[in-house]
Amino acid sequence: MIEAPDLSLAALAPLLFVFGAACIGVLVEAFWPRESRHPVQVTVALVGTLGALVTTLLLTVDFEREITAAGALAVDGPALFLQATIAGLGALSLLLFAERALDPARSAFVVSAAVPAGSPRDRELLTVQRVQTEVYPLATFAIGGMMLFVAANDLLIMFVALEVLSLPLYLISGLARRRRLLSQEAAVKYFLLGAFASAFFLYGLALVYGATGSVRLGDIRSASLAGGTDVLLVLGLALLVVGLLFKASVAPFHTWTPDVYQGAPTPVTAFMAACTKVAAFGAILRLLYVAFGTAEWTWRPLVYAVAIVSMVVGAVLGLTQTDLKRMLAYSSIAHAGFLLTGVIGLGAAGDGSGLAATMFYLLTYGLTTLGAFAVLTLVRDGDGEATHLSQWAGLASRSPLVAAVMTLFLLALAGIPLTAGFTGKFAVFRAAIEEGAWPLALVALLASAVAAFFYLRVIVLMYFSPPAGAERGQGPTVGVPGMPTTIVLAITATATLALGIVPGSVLDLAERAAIFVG
Amino acid sequence: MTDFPWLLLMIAVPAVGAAVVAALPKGRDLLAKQVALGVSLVVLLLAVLTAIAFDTGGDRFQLTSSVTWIEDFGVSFALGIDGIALVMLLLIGVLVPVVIGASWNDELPEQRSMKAYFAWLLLLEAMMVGVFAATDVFLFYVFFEAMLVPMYFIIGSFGGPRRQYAAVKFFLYSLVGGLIMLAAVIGLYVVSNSQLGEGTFAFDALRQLDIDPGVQKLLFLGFFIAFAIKAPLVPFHTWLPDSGSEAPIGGAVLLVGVLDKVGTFGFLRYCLPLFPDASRFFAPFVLVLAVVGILYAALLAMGQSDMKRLVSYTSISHFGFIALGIFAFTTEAATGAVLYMVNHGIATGLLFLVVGMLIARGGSRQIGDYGGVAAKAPLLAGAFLVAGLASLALPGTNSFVSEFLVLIGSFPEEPVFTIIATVGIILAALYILLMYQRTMHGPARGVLLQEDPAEPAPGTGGATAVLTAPRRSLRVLDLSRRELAVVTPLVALIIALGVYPQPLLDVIEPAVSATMDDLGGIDQ
Amino acid sequence: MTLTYYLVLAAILFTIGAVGVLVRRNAIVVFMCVELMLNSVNLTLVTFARATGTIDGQIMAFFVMVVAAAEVVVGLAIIMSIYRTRRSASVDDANLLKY
Amino acid sequence: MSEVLPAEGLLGASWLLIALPLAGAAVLLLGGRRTDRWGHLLGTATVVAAFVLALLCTFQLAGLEERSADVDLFTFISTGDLDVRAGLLFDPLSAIFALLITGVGSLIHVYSIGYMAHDPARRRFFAYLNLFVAAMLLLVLGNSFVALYVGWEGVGLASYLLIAFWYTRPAAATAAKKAFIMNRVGDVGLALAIFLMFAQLGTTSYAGVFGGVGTLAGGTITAIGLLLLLGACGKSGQFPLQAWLPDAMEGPTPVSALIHAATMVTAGVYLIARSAPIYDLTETARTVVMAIGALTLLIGAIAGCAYDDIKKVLAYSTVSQIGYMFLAVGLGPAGYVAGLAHLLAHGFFKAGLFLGAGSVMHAMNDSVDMRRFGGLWKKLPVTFVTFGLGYLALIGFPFLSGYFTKDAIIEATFDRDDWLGWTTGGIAVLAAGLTAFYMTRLMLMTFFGRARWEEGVHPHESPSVMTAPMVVLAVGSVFSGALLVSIFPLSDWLEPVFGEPEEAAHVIAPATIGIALTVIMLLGVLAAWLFVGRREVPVTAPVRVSPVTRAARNALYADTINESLFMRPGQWLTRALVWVDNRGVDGAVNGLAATLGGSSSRLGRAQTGFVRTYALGMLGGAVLVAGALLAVTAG
Repeated sequence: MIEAPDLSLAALAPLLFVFGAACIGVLVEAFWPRESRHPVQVTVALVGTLGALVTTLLLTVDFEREITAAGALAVDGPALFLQATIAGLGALSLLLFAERALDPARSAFVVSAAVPAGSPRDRELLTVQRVQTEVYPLATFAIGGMMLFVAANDLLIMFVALEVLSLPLYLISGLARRRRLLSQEAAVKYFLLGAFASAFFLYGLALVYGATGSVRLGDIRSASLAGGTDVLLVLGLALLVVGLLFKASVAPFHTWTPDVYQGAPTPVTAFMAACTKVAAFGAILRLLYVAFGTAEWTWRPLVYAVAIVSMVVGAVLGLTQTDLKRMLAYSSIAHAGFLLTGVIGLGAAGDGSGLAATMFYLLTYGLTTLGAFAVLTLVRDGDGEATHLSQWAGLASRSPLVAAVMTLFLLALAGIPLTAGFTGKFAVFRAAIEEGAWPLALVALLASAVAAFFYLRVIVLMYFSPPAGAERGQGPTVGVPGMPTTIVLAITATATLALGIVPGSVLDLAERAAIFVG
Repeated sequence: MTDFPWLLLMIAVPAVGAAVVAALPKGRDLLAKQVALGVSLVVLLLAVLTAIAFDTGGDRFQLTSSVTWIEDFGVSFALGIDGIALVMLLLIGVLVPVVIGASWNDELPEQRSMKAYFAWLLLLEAMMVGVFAATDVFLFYVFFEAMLVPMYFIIGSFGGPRRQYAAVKFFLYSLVGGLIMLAAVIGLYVVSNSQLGEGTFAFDALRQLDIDPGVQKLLFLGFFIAFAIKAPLVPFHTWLPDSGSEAPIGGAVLLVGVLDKVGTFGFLRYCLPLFPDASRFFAPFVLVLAVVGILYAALLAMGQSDMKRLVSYTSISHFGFIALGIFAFTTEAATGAVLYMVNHGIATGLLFLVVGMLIARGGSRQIGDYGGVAAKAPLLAGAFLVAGLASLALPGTNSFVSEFLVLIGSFPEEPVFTIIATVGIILAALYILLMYQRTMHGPARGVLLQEDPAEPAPGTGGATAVLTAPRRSLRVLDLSRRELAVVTPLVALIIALGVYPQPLLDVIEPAVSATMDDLGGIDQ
Repeated sequence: MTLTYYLVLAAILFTIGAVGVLVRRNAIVVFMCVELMLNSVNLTLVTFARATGTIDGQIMAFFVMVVAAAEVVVGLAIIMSIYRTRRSASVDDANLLKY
Repeated sequence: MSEVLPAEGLLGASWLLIALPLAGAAVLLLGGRRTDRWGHLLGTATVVAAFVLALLCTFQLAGLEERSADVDLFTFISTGDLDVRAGLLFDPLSAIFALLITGVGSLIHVYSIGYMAHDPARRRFFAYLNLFVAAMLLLVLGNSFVALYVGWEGVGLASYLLIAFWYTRPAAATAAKKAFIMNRVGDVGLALAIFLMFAQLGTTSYAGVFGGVGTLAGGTITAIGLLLLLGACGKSGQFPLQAWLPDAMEGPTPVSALIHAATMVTAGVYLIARSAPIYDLTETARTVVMAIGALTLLIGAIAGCAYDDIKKVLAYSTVSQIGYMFLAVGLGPAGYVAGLAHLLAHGFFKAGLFLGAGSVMHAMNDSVDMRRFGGLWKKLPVTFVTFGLGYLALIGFPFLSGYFTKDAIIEATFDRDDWLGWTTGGIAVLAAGLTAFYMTRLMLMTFFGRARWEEGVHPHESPSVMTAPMVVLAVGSVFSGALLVSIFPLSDWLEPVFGEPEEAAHVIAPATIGIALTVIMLLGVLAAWLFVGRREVPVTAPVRVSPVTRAARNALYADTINESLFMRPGQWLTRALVWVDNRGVDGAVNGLAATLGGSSSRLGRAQTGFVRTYALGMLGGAVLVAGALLAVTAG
């Protein structure tokens, strides 16, 4: 005799919104006439994500932490904060998806993925005005998965969420309209490696289950408290962490990142860089703090190490990149390292400013990197975006505004004061140093100095170099963005500045939200 | 008068001015120049009024104002000045209009707009004021780093042939220093958090902490390295010759005249009072760096063939003197060091300007491309000579007073270092007079004077390489009215402060002796 | 305790799967290896379920199967599309993106 | 050091002494071409006015029973324990210097009106002259070592400007730079002495220092004395810093007169005399002073014998004469007055000689080669007479000024009656003979013998504006000696400064010395006549000469030594350091950058693009992670 699990619909509202929108999107895909499908899909997706955003924000007013859905979901400060972040960034990414003014073919996505790349049919499809709209429900599902991921209070749910967020990503990263070979290759790589990684996660899950007899984070915690730590548990932890670090693209599990970021359609890359990072770290935080918060002495050195590796690899490898998307990929690896510096900042007693700092950093990084990729979509040449560094030379003289905005984002990524990036860095490094991890902070600071070099190089190119291809009269053009991209740029740029100059309120929010349940 | 937000205004006015200039429509360069000059003059006026409002006998920090900025970090937007900061503000107020006047007709690299240049200059001025006026360490750090951006663009967009390299080098050097300092800043915050219950960045609060010596050493190093790179002390100096020589003259003047002073200012304002024990512990090492720097940089200056590089190296040598004065831990020496910061700004500023005017005429930075200019351009030569004499600290010029104070003040505490440093004044005479003789004296020759390129003057080898400005005809060789107007105030200041420096000393001394008290009364 | 054998077997299967991913070229086979890993996990889960005397493990195994199925759909789709373009399912052929 | 009183009356305005010429310089420099027409007159007027003022002040000073006046002006530098006030001290010592400087200075100004009449830059020249006088007056009138130091370096600057007056000549520019640098070397000594005083006594004013010097340890006093001496050597062109003085001849001749007779080189003597209270307490330092004096006067005399450049000869004679003065002041109380007397007398005749030489050059189209002179006495009668008187005074012809003063010095030296006294005294006597030799040689080659002029040279007497000062100076050089030694004894006048002159027990009767000197002098003259007078002077210097002559011609290789000891190694060091800085220090930084870049591309190779490699990496990572965790748990 099984009694129905308790469900607090209020707490689930955000998730219901997104998944609802996703399902509706599927139906629309099936039944709505193709001609007018695109606006509808966009609307549905936006309504879903924005609705989710609104509801999470509503939940934050006088909310009490609770574990619902038979203990499967934790609706607490971090969950809500991160869900809001994901929903918001997700909405912005969807706007990038919906941009139709830039590409002469009205969309960044292939019309029909089934047509072999380079085939005659493909070539004629390249120019037709038709756009395909499956990406919207797919992306919406991914967003839902991510929001579920950060709220999962149960390893199994976490696994399911992981798959729900990954599978659509695998697909849409293969849907680029131009340079399809690269896009497909990215998809394959991402898929195979992703599946590989989730297998690790799953095995870890199984071992933990074996060790503690449960997959509830709370139970694991108490079990690890009671039974100490046996080999199974530790192995389980290790494999779980591997699975998550992969998603967070932390070295040495980063190898897929540059290839996929470069190959995937730029809006999708932006989406992955911003939202996946948030989701993955949300899960990492929850797993480490809630389930293994008492066993921190086991994982702290590990995180310490991978943080350093990740920062160094990201910063150093970024130096010699010539493709902007790839460069930003390495920068995202480095930033994963900085984020882990914040994770270290978890106090021994679960207090400490690490949690808040990391969440704030996730928000600022998401916004900034999203904006940066959005700018990338503007600079184009004959076949799509002009992402090679040399093509950006002298951009400032051609269109000062775009150059200025890009400069803002780059300075933020470099962590120059009065930008969001600096506030975030300051927060996480403070958290780390408070926990006495000042050597780590020092390494992080030096790494960011190294990383600053390749951000600077872009600025140097844009401002101090003669325009590319000026003598041949060709070279990349800077497209006039349509409404969606304009909105994205406006929001991200404003936020990047605002969070740099007056971060107070958002910091409070993160601070107050920074308590886990269970 | 004292509760009026002078400092805030001094930051806001140039910042707004920068925005206005930048917003001007394309092609309105003249208007841009006029606006920029106007704004900078307003700032100068504000600086003077601030000086009037400042009560020499009064509290250590005056005209203070504080607004909470980032609550979670305990950061507040706190401004306030002591005597040291005041004189630096005055220096900024004087130099910026001069620089703008000097850059009036600069030839900029391909398709660079004048108005962008002036906008950056004004923004830089705002940042510099902020750095000296901040009494909150976090705020100081923010200005300290943000200051890099305008300078980076000034060098990178408007500089010489190797400007990209120079700009990036400048930025990275400073950034590395700044980030190391950031760690120390946070560390300081954490200490305050543990000692005062809640973390703060307020300078006055931090001064009260008593920090465990071990931690002090670490934090001191964090701050020190940043400042030593800024100042710059040997061996952290190699960025300065590149930046100094590649930057446009205006930028170079502000870079060496004011920006680098942030380093020495930082020693005095932050390193000594916050970490007295560590300061005492590291003093010998710093003194070694300082003294080595004095001689090393002076010898290098003699070896330069590029005038701007030469001047940059002389500055490094001078910064050695300043550091010596600060870390000798006596009121006289430290007062001299602060005065040195001001005087060096004026003297080397003038030197850079004059060299710049020469380069603008000849189009070459190589000493070898000039000769006998004095015969053709007596005014230019005269200004050059005054600047040079000030830079070799001849009595009667302002620099003498400060150098004399530094040396005589350091001697009782650090005789050996002082004696070695004193040898530096011979080298100073050498590098200045060598440059002066080669460019101004001797028979007229060089790029300025070859009428027909058929028979090139001796030593113009490098000229063609670094030719950036069109060669002028001999008629306009001497200083124009505008240039005269730019040079005169500085010359006047050099003489005036050389004869009657006491007013400045009266302003500086209280702040310095207060610092010495923080240090724990080393100075009896 | 006999259950250990099941665990060991599962571990062996997992390893075989992992190694397979590394050594096989054909995308399909690589993918099958991943599936093998998943199923080894299922075995583990069931074993633990038996050991702890709870049914959670068995239920989880069902979850895993479902997820695996979904994965197969997506995976095969992707591999299919690239196969049709390149006329080869070898994962080594797809390396335009590197360094 | 006698008690000083606040000055009132005219003395209170003695700062005008400095202000007047300074104002003149300022007007001439800032006024620009507008002042070209009357600039030289203004310049001269200011100095003459200063001279008058100096006279009046001196008379008032003579009137005071406490012959010393302190003029406090304003606070110069006051911070911490350091309190430097700008103020003047007008006492007998500074008075005689003020008179010498302004007096001889005015004459030289007047002379220059004629001498520089045709130089387009005459205005600038007078501006610099005024500056020079002002600086020198500050040097002697200042009431603290800092004030002295300011004047000290001011003189250095003025000399730099004047020596480089014809800066289009590389030689002039180089000579000026050399002068400034060598002076700077001396200045370091002076500066360090001041630092030491402040460190030990907390003050730099004469009153304070001389008041407290007694309390110091002997070593410290000696150190101060030696450091001051270094400064003095720099300014006065004494060994080892004498090399710049002859080169200074590159400046216009009046400048040489000013530098050598009235200002600059006398500063060193002034410094030591002024610091008498310090030197009185340190035998060692005094001995060194004497030694250096003796050495230098010998070097100067020897070098003087070899040159054919009339100005160079006079220059080396200055070096040697200043040597006499150093020797004298080195003696301490016994010698101060003698030294100063010789300084004043020298001021007259050396100025006269230089102006005469200038007049000769004026006549010979600015040639300085004596081998191209000869037989000028009937062409330039005035010049010849005045020059001749100066010459007699210099070689110590009986009852001319040089005779008395030099005689007094040598007496005092022997009166020491110890090895030092005898050696230095002996050297002094020997040098007196050499002086007679080279000066006679100069006379003979210039004014007597056959005319060896280059064609196109038509010697003519200089205008009266030039000859008049020469006459005045000639008169001075004739009588000043007798005046200063016997008629109006300098010793009484300086008594407030150096105290009661004690009657030393003479080792050798003054008469004996007098006669001996005269004999030696005559020998020198005779020798000169034998070598130069009786046979033809070749128009080009003989090449095959004895090593002694060669050494003398090279001024005993002073420059060679300086170059090989300091200049070349310095240049090598500089070059080496430039290399180190670029390759080493900066290289390290760029190297680091390069290393990062290199490792970046090397690590980048790991990103092969093969899925299976990536998977392997992940697996490896997973194993590592698991291993690490297990290790942590185990250990």
